[in-house]
Amino acid sequence: MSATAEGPVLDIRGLRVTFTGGARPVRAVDDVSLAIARGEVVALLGESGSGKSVTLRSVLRLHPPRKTRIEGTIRVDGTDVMTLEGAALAAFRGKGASMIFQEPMLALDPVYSVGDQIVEAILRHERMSRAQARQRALEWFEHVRIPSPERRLEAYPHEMSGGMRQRAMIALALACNPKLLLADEPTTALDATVQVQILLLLRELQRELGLSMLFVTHDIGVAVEVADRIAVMYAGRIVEIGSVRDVIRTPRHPYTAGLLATRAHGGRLSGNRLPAIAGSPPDLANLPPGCAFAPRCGHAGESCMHEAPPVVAIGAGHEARCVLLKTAA
Amino acid sequence: MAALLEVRGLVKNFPVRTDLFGRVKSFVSAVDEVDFDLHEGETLGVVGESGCGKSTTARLLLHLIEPTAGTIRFEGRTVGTAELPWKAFRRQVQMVFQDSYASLNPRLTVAESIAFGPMVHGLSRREAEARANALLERVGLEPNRIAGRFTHELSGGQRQRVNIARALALHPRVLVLDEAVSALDKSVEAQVLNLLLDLKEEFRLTYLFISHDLEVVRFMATRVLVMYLGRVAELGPTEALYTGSRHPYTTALLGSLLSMDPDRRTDAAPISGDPPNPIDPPAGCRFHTRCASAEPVCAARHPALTVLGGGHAVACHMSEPGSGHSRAAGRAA
Amino acid sequence: MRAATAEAFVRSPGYWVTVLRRFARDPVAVGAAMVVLGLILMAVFAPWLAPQDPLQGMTLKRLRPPGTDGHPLGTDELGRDMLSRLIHGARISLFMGIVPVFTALVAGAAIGIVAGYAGGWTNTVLMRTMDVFFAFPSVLLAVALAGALGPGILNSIIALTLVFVPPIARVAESVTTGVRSRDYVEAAKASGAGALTIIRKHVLGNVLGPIFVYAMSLIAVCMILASGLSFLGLGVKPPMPDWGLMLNTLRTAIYTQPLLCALPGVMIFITSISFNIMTDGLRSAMDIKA
Amino acid sequence: MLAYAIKRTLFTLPIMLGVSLVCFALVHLAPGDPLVSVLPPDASQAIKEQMMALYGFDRPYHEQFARWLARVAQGDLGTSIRTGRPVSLEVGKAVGNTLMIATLATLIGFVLGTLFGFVAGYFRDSWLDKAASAAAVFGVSVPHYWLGMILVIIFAVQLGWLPPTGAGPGGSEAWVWDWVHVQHLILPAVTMSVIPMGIIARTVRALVAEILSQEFVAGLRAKGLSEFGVFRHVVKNAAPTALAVMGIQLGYLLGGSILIETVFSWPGSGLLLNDAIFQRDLPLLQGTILVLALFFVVLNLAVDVMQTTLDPRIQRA
Repeated sequence: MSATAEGPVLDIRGLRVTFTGGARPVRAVDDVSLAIARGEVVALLGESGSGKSVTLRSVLRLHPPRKTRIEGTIRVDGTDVMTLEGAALAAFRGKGASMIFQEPMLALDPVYSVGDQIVEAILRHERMSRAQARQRALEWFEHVRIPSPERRLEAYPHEMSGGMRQRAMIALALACNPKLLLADEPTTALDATVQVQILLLLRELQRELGLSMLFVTHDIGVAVEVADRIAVMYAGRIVEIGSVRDVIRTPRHPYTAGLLATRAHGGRLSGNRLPAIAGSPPDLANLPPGCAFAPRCGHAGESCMHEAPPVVAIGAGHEARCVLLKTAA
Repeated sequence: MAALLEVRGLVKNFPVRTDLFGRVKSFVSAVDEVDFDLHEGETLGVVGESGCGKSTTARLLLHLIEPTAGTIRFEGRTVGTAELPWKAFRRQVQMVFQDSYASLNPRLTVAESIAFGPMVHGLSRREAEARANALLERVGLEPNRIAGRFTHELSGGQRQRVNIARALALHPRVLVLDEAVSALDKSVEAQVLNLLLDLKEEFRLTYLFISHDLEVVRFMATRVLVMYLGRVAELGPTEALYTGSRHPYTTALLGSLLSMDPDRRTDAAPISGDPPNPIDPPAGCRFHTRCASAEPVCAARHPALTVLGGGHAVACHMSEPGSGHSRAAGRAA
Repeated sequence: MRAATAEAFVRSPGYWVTVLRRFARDPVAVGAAMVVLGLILMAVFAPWLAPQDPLQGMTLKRLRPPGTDGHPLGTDELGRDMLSRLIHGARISLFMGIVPVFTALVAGAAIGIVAGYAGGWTNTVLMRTMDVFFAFPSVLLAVALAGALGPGILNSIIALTLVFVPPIARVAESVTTGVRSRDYVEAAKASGAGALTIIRKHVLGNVLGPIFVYAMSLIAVCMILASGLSFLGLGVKPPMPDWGLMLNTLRTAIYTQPLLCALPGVMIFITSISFNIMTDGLRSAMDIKA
Repeated sequence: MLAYAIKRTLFTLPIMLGVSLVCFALVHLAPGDPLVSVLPPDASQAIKEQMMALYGFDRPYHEQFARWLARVAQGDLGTSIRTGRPVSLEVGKAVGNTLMIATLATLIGFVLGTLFGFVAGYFRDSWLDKAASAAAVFGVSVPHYWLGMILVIIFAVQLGWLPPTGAGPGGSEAWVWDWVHVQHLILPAVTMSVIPMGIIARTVRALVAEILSQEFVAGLRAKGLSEFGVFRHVVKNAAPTALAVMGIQLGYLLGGSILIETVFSWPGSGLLLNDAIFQRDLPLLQGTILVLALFFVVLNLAVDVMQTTLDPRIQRA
């Protein structure tokens, strides 16, 4: 039962998330397995509807239980998250693993000051006085380099700029020293010059604290900046996973390769066209029987339309889910 | 070369607070003294962060909001006067908005949305719908499957194609694209960018391409205009500007581009802090509060747009001879 | 040559068809709509449905309890058949509930849409005038106007219409202001269309629905208010059969025939709750999230 | 904050002026001679004219309005034609009585309404939601004057637990806070409370559902708050709006008390209004309506300022 020091901090196996609230059930995540070691950063890369945020939120079990069916196992530092209920689940959230959101403006309560919200989180998990908690909140504000931190603790979310709010959100998430940080597109809503600052801050804090991090993003550039490994998701499945270098330099899944090629990057002579991926992402409530990417794939053969593609190991820790690789191997 | 569109002294202030008697106490200086030309056949990229005034500029250009000051001339004729009334101007200049969903009337079918403009300008319903179908086909959508649908039934990429068709329905010469691909997924964005390039050639269009994405602008634009807090910071041919930026803000923006190379990760942020609030912006050069090279002169007065040659111009005291900045050339030539 | 396999033209169902389909899936709302329909039919066919003359009383058979021979719901204080009076009462009571709201809908929607689309000074003048009437609680305004004008159906309708114009105008103004700043209205402006064309083609279709539903939700309020005026003696004049007025005249019998004097109120209650449930159903059916 | 309150108050002045104008116009809207109820039908023309001059009815409208407004500003609402006593005195006493039942009714309505609203909003689409929503629909749909009669039939006529009408021995003049008198409050207040109950329940239900759908609720859960901890945040977010609705409802009940007070013969402003209408006591009618409407305007103002104070999201410009 006890967690070994060498075991992964996050261990997801066979995760399957189905939303049952609508007219038809929607399988947002299908058979996702992923492990993150101590001090490792894994980026979950994908477009809207790929299931990356759903996977991340499942770790804290944030989906409404009445409208969601979750199968598989999720372990955080040995704790089986799926079996946690009530008070035990609440005690795990924010302490075992905590989360930063895409839009801190929406993820912070608008009618409480930012300081109060951090103090509230600290008091929830630590035995200390209010004054001590406030002191710790202040220290975290300094740590994430918020100028005039004492005054900013009193501020309401809408009184801060976007970058400051995200720094405050990070302070809130780290205030109880979690082992695992879940980041849900934390820089997407920010301006370019601010995005860099937040990415550098996160990378620095991650190294300093030895954090494990699951970082969800749609931006390959962001993933390259923060991650040790990248997992590419498409239509609810991880289609390719490997070290950043392997995935960026030698992408093996046609979707990953297409996504990398499609980026408008560097100067191109005018008149050139981008190598675009045709078609649009599939409807999750109505997935094709075979490979979900097959209708958009330039290399798709007959078997791709009918058979679910197998996971093929390509190199050390580099895997992709594609029939083509199987025949090549 | 005479410019197709000349914008001079464009200003827009939005009142945010009024006193007891309804007098304006403070305002957002959204666009301040903006000048630029748009040449026939070019793509002028406009970049900048949130609050820099790029979207307001687009809306001012189409007179969707009333400018506080400024003139717009189209082919030498002043727009909004007897020379060129707004309605005639709007046949020539059309716009595609960022939010593909909000920019289509949810109660109209796709065909009705596209046919609306031509009918306003006197086409019969039949002619307008025929034009709508032809345009749908041209932007890569099957008229039979799409024309009779409502916007909520389409994907984001399809909706933005419909918006492009709608903008083209009046056969305009200029298209203002306000973050037109920003809300799309990368794989779909590439398709729409390619489509825009094709359409530009086919219909000999001129684009004003507004985006926060520097890579996309580099790909699309022939010239680039950089805005910061409502003002023009730098203007120049794309490659000259991307490889030899002269304004510290442009340099910082370009420095914020991510490398895409795991071995060359960014190790220092080019500038710190957030863009300031456009309510009561800093005096002098609006960038001086974040600029590493700022000197007293930068806070004292705002820099003039200095032409550097080769169509490159910059509004920075360091490039303005005789400005009093230690790095500026001593005397005006 | 064009591909012969070109698919047939697809036309999606319009907004209101979708709304009706969604409404039809809500059994409670459909039930309420059936009750409303039944009440309207009852009002239309009252002369054929009512077993007796609602105005003809028999002094010898006053205040008979429900279940009396020949009078299944008893008789009132003048010996008139209750069932017949309740059936006929639907006519005037529904009329008084619906007509003021519809009159107010026309006036209020016009004021609100003009104010909302025009903005600026037009908006300020129109809406500040509405605010003055808003400063009166609705019951007080209705009673004050009806009291000043004197009893009677027409006066009540005038008073109630005036009560409902400001709230409808305010809702119309706020939805119009919301629609006016939408990108698709901007796009229509950018295509060179004039204000009237934009209002007709882009604004009305998006604001009339919400305004109409809001007005529907006022019908129940108007019914209760109109009956209240009659109950106070400020509305319908005797001997017209009106549920509110019947409630008033039967009050004296509260100790002797409590069940009898509760009956007209039951009718008002059934009508207003049916309208409310129907409107709630319609509102959630219209709340289509893409 | 103070600046906002002052600004808001100044914006209210034109509304108050408009309200006064409407109240003034009401009298002239009334058909017939304003003195018909006090003068004998055979009064001579001379007496008629004398009385007209006494009440100022012989002057042009704008002058009458200006004079009336000047008097009102000094607290003089005129003299009741019927009783001959100052209108302000009559209205003041009656409004006090109405305030008693209206406040009680608002409190009952607020407690039940927020309870039902929270339950319904928290357990959306469950049977609890359906039950609580049904109670809310009942509240907004029931003709409350009829409900008053039903309650009288049950609790006064059938069971005999509570008095059916009036304000107790000695009427409102001899009011004391003892059971003999207080029991007269119960039925009118309970009857009156169904309207605010229904409206508050519906508002709170929508409010809670909306708050719970926001991202910050996920944020609160993500940092480990218990459901009760989340609930506290929901309450604080909902409070400004819920309290504002409650304040407005109190105003509606005060102004709309005429039906309830007629049913229960409660000696409040509504009953006074009823008397004024049927005895065509125009100064009294005018004065009562003016006081109630101005009270409503002031209440709205207070609610608005309170909401701005409570809600940090609203910019205090």
